[in-house]
Amino acid sequence: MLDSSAMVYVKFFASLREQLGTGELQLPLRPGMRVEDVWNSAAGQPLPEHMLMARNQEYVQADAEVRDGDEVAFFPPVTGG
Amino acid sequence: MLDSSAMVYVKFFASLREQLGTGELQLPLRPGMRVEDVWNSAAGQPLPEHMLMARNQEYVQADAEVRDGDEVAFFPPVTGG
Amino acid sequence: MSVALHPAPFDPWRTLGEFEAGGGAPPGKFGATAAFVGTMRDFNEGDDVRAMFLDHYPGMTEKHLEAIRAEAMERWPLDAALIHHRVGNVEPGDPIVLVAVWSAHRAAAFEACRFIMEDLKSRAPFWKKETLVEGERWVEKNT
Amino acid sequence: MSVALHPAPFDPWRTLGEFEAGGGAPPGKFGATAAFVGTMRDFNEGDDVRAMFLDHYPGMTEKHLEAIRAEAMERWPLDAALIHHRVGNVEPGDPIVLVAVWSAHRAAAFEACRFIMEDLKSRAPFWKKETLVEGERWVEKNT
Repeated sequence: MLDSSAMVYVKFFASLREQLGTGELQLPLRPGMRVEDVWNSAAGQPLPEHMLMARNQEYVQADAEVRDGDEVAFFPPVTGG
Repeated sequence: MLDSSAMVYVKFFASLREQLGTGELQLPLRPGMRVEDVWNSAAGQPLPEHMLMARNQEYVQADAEVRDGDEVAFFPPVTGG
Repeated sequence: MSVALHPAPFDPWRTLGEFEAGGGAPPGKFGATAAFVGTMRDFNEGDDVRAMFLDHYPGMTEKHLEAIRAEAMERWPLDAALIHHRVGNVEPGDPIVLVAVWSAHRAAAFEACRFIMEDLKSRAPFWKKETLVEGERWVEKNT
Repeated sequence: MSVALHPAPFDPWRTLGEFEAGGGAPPGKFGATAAFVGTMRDFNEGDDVRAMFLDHYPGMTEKHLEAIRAEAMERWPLDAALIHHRVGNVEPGDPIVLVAVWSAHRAAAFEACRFIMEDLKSRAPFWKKETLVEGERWVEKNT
């Protein structure tokens, strides 16, 4: 049974934000959901190999689990400094 | 025949200057003189192995030739920076 | 401030002077300070660059810089370390990043400063969007 | 001034600001600046150090610093390089040496800065005489 209140907060940055036309969205959390699943629900395109991912502002891999209220972010390779 | 006007200008720095009690002296140039000979004439003690040498403000080895008017300097290992 | 993001232009050398004057590093204790400043150039990848927008991930970017700083403080015997970085609109000639570390001796200072810069370049969540003579582009990846 | 000896205390960070403001490095061209400052500590080889006299060889010291700078400018693609060093009486907390280099990218900047410092430490004609709590001593050799 879907816990209707359980949510995942998704963020996109830089060129990805521009491509997807949005920087933020929310979606319901499904049991056993992983970061990769969040991408598939939110982005509607296959997860590019170079894409970086973070959960609650820390780098994670695509198979990292997602829990209620987590902030999951996706962004291209960084180019700071 | 000694060229009476041919001179060598000798300088000592740092702890060596203190040990020898002088920072500068002149001595007559002898034909075929080398830096090592200048030391022997000026310092009156054997040339310590770690001693550094310069001729006209550029590093040289003990066997470097010395010509009229040259400035020959002797100093301990450097400790700058 | 050991870690700071600057939305407006900042002067890295004055920042270091003020950091030291404010007691950021223990006078008489540190003997070596290594600093690096990255400055925006008016040329990149063969094109003239007129301006740049520096995007970042509010929250994660700061956390990441603090984490790199903490790791450097742990791996080397540092007295202090500082990371400042621009965000927002940047002009050619504007400093973008300042990294500085203080330690007793130069080897640790040089190595820690380089470590922070390399990590920052490869993992700190920043993205550059360049405005060229014609059009804009996101910088693909760091060298 | 790319190479300078300072008989009186100097502020390295202000020196860099003034060097850049005076056009010492080409704005918009350089992207990386690496700087190193060596500062006198109040402790050395297990003893408290109260003061220090920095001896040098007028003429040769300047020549040597200029030669190191020229060699660095030749070996790396640098836009500018600067070496400033104290001479005479120095107090704990006083900066002793400032080395800074400007280049397009960080690898050259870091490497050239380190090269200049290592050569300066091992060959530039300077000698330190420390005043301890009791007595004085010449520093034997550099680490």
